[in-house]
Amino acid sequence: MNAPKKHPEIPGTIVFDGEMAMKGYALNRMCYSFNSAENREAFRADEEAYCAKYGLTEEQRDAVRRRDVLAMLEAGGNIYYLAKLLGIFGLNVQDIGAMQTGMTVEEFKQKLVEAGR
Amino acid sequence: MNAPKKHPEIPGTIVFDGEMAMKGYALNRMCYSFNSAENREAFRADEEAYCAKYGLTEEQRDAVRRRDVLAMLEAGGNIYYLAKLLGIFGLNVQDIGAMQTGMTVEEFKQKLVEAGR
Amino acid sequence: MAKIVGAIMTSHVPMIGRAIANRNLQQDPYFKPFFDGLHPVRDWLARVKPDVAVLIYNDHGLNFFLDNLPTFAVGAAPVYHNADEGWGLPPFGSFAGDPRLSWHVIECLIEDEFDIATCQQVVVDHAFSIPMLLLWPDERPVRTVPILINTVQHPLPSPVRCAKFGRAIGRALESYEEDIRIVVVGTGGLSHQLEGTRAGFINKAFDLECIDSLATDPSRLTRYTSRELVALAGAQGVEILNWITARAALEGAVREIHRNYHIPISNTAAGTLLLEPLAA
Amino acid sequence: MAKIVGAIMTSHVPMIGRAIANRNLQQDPYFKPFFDGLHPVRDWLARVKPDVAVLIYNDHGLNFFLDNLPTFAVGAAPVYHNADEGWGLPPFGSFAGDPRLSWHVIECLIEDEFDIATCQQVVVDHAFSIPMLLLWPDERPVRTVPILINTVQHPLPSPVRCAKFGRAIGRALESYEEDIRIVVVGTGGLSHQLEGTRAGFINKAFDLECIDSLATDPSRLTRYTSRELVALAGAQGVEILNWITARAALEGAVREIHRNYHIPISNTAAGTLLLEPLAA
Ligand SMILES: [Fe+3]
Ligand SMILES: [Fe+3]
Repeated sequence: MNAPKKHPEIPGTIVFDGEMAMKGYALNRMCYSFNSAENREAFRADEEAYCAKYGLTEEQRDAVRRRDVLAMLEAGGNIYYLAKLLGIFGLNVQDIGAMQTGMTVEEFKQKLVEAGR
Repeated sequence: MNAPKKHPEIPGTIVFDGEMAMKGYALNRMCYSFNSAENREAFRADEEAYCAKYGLTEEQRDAVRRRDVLAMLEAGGNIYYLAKLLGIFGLNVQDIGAMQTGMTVEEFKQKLVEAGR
Repeated sequence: MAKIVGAIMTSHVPMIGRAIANRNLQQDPYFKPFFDGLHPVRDWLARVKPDVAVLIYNDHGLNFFLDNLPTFAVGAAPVYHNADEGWGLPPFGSFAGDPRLSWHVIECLIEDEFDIATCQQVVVDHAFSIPMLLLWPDERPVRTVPILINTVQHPLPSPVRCAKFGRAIGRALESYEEDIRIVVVGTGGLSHQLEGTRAGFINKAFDLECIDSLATDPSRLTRYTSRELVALAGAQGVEILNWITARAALEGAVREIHRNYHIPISNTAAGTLLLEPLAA
Repeated sequence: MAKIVGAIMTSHVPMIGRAIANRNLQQDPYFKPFFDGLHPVRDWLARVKPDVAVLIYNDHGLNFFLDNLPTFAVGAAPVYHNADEGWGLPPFGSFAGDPRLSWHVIECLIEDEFDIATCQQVVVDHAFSIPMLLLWPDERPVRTVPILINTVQHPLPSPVRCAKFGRAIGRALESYEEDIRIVVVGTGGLSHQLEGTRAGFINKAFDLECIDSLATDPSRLTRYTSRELVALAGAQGVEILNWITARAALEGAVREIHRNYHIPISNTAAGTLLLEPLAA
């Protein structure tokens, strides 16, 4: 084979490829640690210290501080790992669906019901 | 392909395949922990407790107690992981070569020099 | 010799866990259309009584991290524990393994030039536990072999590669010497996307095309690249790779026993498909 | 475009580390025949000045455990640290990565249907650090990409599969858009065996056959199975898989620049081979 082609953009979608992985490693590594309840507790107890321990970039820390999912993704966060962090914030996949699309949660749920019609 | 053939025996050699891996997991997991100096220290401080913590089988514990490399291999130990345990006992690959072949270390070294002639 | 009795494909949406923990919810209008689709599958299982389930699924960041993320992995443990994934789903206990069968599969796959990772310990996530509980709600009568496919980190394996992998899994299982009955289970999908401004994306037409293709002509799905699957099925809809792989484990013509499709469970189009080899 | 300037194969026996830490030992009659064989290689490196070294080697139970042991893995970290392996070799510091090149290689290999694990963090062991220090004793002028092959847990990949993998690595490197010069380094071997009553096994005739084959007709080595390599080269001599893979990265005819062979270093027959593509 030859050099992989540049892939076409997919609207509204950041594909988590090598480019994003390079950017996001520190953030994703922190989020992976949240499989452990003890680590989730440590994050809750001192969020800034926990982020510092994992060496988050300023962009990543800022996105986390602002609970801004789209900014976390831009900063290289992978949704599978981010889901664990977002769980700490009490946000499930429908909450973050609404946040990212600028809807209320009820509107977002309704949109999904309508997709089935 | 069809069912993998039974492999011919290789004299004096235990091939570390699935069969051995199933047998040796606890022992190998313990040995893998010895990449950490702290864990090596804990083993030195209380060998029995450390082996118990990793759930070694009686056959494995006995082989470890007796510093019997061939018995460790029979019990499913993999040499790459065992090397870390044997290092704690102050044994390098030439020492264990001698032990396994029933030679003195000098004889074992001499045998290797002669292999080059 | 071992025999593959069928392939089941089903979704593994975490929200289903709620209706597993609280069975009353299965009669709730939100969950009922999905759970009703499982009864014919459970009836079939009660009839064919498989000894082993081979689960083809993707880990969601519980067992694997990006420091060592395999494209394909095969579990070879005596038991698999389900664990806390960090966002609130309670673990559903443990599942018996079949390490001897696992090692047989591993031997065959390496011989067939699949560069799998071998995993003598695997913590299984909801993509394994939820389908197990959907298929066997009351008991755990089967031993299991987990086979994991990377859907987390691009580049993902292509549909073509997954189909080849599935066929090799099928050959491996069929060459096992013990007289056991094996069901292959592909989990995940159908269309959904959790992240980005396209979150909530669903593609009913494509999902129905997928189900039809897998039932009648699976080669139609291998025209796509994995990137195209992301575009068509959503970022997580790419879990259809697990369905493609499981389907490919069946050789020759198949009989469709049952299908079900319902939108939505949580953010996801939920589907179930049961196929039986015609020769069976 | 990137260019592969050559392939170097060399042993990675831990005992060599002693003569790296204490250079006086390199004049000792025990070490001298091996170290003398490195001077022509260092001269060549000083002349061709590669920018990147791709190291093809096997982990010895430092970075990987049996819970997730990849057949083939590719590192994609900005830096690789050498670490304590438990039996006394002092670590040799850190080595710069080239994550952009790593990801290019990963993209190409997955597209070519190699089911690699991707590793955004790798602790490198003596099989990486010792060859690096042998080739560049005084400075670290190259960026690195580690590529790992399982030689720990059978079934191992076959020589045929490794040769295909090596050729795919070569194609991937040659398709990289940056104008860089790349040297491929295969480490390990030659014949040796640490465990069992056959410990201390050496097979000079087979080692010389391997060196000849790699220099003149590498396809001869792909007749063997990995089990046969264990029988012929010893349980650890199977590290010749790394040499086979590195050699296969070179396309077409090659020129032999240098070879060296000496028994023993510790329990091992130590060898070095430097090949240059004729087209270069
Ligand atoms: Fe999923
Ligand atoms: Fe080695």
